[in-house]
Amino acid sequence: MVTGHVYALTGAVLTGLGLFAFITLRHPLRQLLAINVVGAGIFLILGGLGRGPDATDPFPQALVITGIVVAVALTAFGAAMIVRLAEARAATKAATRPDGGKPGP
Amino acid sequence: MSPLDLLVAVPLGFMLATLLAGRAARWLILLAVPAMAGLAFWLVLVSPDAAYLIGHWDLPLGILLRPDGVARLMVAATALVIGAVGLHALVDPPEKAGNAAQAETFWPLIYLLWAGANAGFLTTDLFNLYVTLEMVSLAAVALAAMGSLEAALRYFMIALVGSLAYLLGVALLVARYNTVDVTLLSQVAQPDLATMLALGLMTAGLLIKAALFPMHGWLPPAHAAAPAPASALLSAIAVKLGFVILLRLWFEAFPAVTGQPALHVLGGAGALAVIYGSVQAMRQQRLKALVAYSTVAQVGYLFLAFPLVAGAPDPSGAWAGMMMHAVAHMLAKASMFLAAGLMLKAAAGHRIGDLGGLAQAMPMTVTSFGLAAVSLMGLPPSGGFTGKFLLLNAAIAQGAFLYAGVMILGGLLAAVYFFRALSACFGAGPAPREPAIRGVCTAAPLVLAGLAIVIGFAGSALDTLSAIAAPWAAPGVAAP
Amino acid sequence: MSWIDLAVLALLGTGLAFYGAGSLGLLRFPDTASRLHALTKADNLGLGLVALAAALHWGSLAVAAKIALVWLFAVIAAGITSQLLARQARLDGTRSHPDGDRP
Amino acid sequence: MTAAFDIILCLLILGTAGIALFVRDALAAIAFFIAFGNLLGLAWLGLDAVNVALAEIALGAGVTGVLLILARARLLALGDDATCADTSAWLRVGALAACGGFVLLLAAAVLSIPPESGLDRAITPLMPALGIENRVTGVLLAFRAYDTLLESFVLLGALVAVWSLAPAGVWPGRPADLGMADGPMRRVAGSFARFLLPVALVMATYLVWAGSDVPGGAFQAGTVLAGGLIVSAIGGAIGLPRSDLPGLRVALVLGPLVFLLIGLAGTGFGGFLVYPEGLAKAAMLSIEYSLFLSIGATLALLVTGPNVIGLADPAGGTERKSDC
Repeated sequence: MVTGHVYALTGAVLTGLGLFAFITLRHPLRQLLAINVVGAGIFLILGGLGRGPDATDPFPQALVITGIVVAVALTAFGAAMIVRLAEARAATKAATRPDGGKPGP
Repeated sequence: MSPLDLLVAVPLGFMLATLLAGRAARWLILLAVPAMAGLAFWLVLVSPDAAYLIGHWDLPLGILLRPDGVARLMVAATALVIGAVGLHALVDPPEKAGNAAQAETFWPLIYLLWAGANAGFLTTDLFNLYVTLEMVSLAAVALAAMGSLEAALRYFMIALVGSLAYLLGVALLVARYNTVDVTLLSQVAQPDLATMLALGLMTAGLLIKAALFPMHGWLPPAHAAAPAPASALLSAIAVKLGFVILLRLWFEAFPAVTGQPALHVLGGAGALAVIYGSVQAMRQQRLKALVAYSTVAQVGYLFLAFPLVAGAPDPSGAWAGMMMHAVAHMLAKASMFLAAGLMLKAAAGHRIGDLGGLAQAMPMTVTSFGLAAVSLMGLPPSGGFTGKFLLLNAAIAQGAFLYAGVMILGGLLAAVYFFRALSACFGAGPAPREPAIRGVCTAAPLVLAGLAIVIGFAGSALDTLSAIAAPWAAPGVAAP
Repeated sequence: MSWIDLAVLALLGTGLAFYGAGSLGLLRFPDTASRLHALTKADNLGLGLVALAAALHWGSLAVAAKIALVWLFAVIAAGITSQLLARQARLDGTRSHPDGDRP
Repeated sequence: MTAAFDIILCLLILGTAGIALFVRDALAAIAFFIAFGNLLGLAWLGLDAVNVALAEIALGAGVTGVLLILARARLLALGDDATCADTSAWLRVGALAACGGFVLLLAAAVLSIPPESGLDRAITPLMPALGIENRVTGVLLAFRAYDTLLESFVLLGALVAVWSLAPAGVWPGRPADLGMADGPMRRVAGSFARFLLPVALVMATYLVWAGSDVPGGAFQAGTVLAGGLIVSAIGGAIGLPRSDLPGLRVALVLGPLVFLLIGLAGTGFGGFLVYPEGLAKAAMLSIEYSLFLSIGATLALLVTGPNVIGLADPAGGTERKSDC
């Protein structure tokens, strides 16, 4: 088997693993992690299949770098939303407490 | 100088300017609207051979920008919608009361959406489309989050999965063909496993973004909860980019790969979406949820048109109908969300039953809602009518009576649910809370709704426009 | 096989042995402090030996200087993080082993 | 020998990914995710794609890892430990069957495509005109500069989107303090940061410069800068700026702005993003240096997250705690 195929197949399995985790995990932070694994798998397919006998195609490499940057940007936004949602829920819960949600001394 | 790059560069420039301008950022829309309107007008009139390679790098490396009929129509409609929504938001701030972060970030986000949508409509490069798709999704989710964080997070997750499915398809195509350009792929595409899987994955991902039944689940909560200007942009524009990329894939890049059965799967899902969305819209108690479910139904027509375009001996009619429907929906739905936002500000509550008395208190806004509804129902004279009429013609000519029946039924159901909302406005009710709303706010939805009606009279002009460099007109790529 | 190759092999082998010892300590030692003790000492030495092997293998002074920099930064980072970890463990007051020092 | 290396590496990647996805404790999951990212970096080295390896380790493992750790810590402070709850067995079986089938289909498709560096042939003859050697940089900043331009706006847009989440009353203040609470720890981290930040700056500058000819580039360098900034913020060596600080806004906007302006200036030489002959390298370096500064600042703030109401004040007070 060619080197490129080894990595591309690893990427394919990673994609499936990540997808399975995305479906079966309930916590959004874990789902975000799963999505990152899927993304890494896709990038590995792209890179593995661009691996020639003596060089790796720079074109898919550049696409992967662009993809990684976009993935990080979206992960940051997703993580911020998850935390903000948890905070908003905690604040609502605190506000509905009998003491009116005043922070303790 | 070319409108093709300026239509992307100018909104990006405005995005940077809003970030530098701080609190004065919102006033920049007064500059952006005429600039973008002028550029969109230029694009509509530009010669078809204005297509060019960015940086003059040849395919398959470079990226081709192309002013075809679809791009012209969608860019122009986008300019109208964002222009109107932007002016509306200038006068009637979109943020939750007192939220300075939302007040300031709304502006860079709509310019990001604007640039991303234009870039997506103009490019023929599938990877470039991935980046634009993410620009639009990012802005759309952030705008949706201004209403409901919960709905936005759900939208975000599902949109990410859609993006990755699309990206995986692009990855397979890069590896298989060493190109991601639609025009090149159309010449080399083979119906083999990798190509079919890639097309399937990309289609599935884009259908999530376009919210076609049964992948629509994220749309109603996100669109119903967002602030009115954000809902208008989401329903009018964010959903359409997925649709346009699907047009590029199914009719341009891979007509040799897609078969009649696959087209009928899309058409069938579209037909189900029309029925399901309409029935759900009828059952909604809250006004914005009704309008959001109407989007689910209206997206259905766009995909119902796929087999009709592919099956027609002369696809120009069905193609024009589909594009007319897309443009009319953009204008009418944006108008309707803006009008609904104004009505809900004045009404006692968010339910349809709370709308009583609004027809007297804010006649212009209720008129806008009514006019938009006329186009969405497909009553003559309106853009919605012309679009549906052309599609209905194509369906009957092909003997596709099932699709024809669904279209007629969808129109009837739309009439039922929109009349329910409108008649509530004419009913008696408690005195509206704040009847005084400033002029621009009333005018924006009225102008959009008026345009949705007026394009019904401009049928032949839009027909010609939609046919420019259309895939079925290209030599050798006739859709049988 | 030249003397240099033999030296590289020997250095690599010793370095990996230290790594193995460090990892074993991480797994088997009872509390944070002793685990850090195993990790920082054994792994830094292991890394140094492996880096030396790599520098010898390339046989270029420029490359050797870069490898030395890598090693230096790794050692500094390891020292800082282990200090932070130890402090945090002390603050948490978690002593999983009765022999560990009392807070 | 190398085939064995590839296969062992791939098995390690799959193993760490499996643990990262399915281990119960969230912190362990993230730790394994970071290990997974570093192994992926090795895989990219195995594929002779050093540029990607740098980006994957810096961004995919480093920044994403820090982001996830911070998010998990903030959730934990709110009483959410982010463990994976059990889902119904039927869902698992169904998902397993679906994903298994999907992997088989995907693997078959992957195997039907012979790995080849097809576009290398098209790229190599174009490189002399650019005056640089690194072909990946050539693709990113010349042939596909338009993608990269839009991508830089995605990154900036993500920060704007994160800002938009700030609750009423705390914006545009300082973002959440990253500094360590404990005094001695803060001092240790702070002294490390004061040593690290200048080193990071030098290294990042070098990475941009080197990126023209050998692996490196603005995104990798920007991440190094962001790393230095984040460590400094954790150690209290630098304070995080208010979101409306004009200087900060300029730093964030600079890279995309210079990129856009050079692109538009290209219309004078024949079209958008056309670099004038002989000045291609200068144009690309100008873009990369300004982009690297903006990426560094943007990533650091992305990791920090939106302005939040201090955790000690969950009911939503107007004044958040100042950072020590």
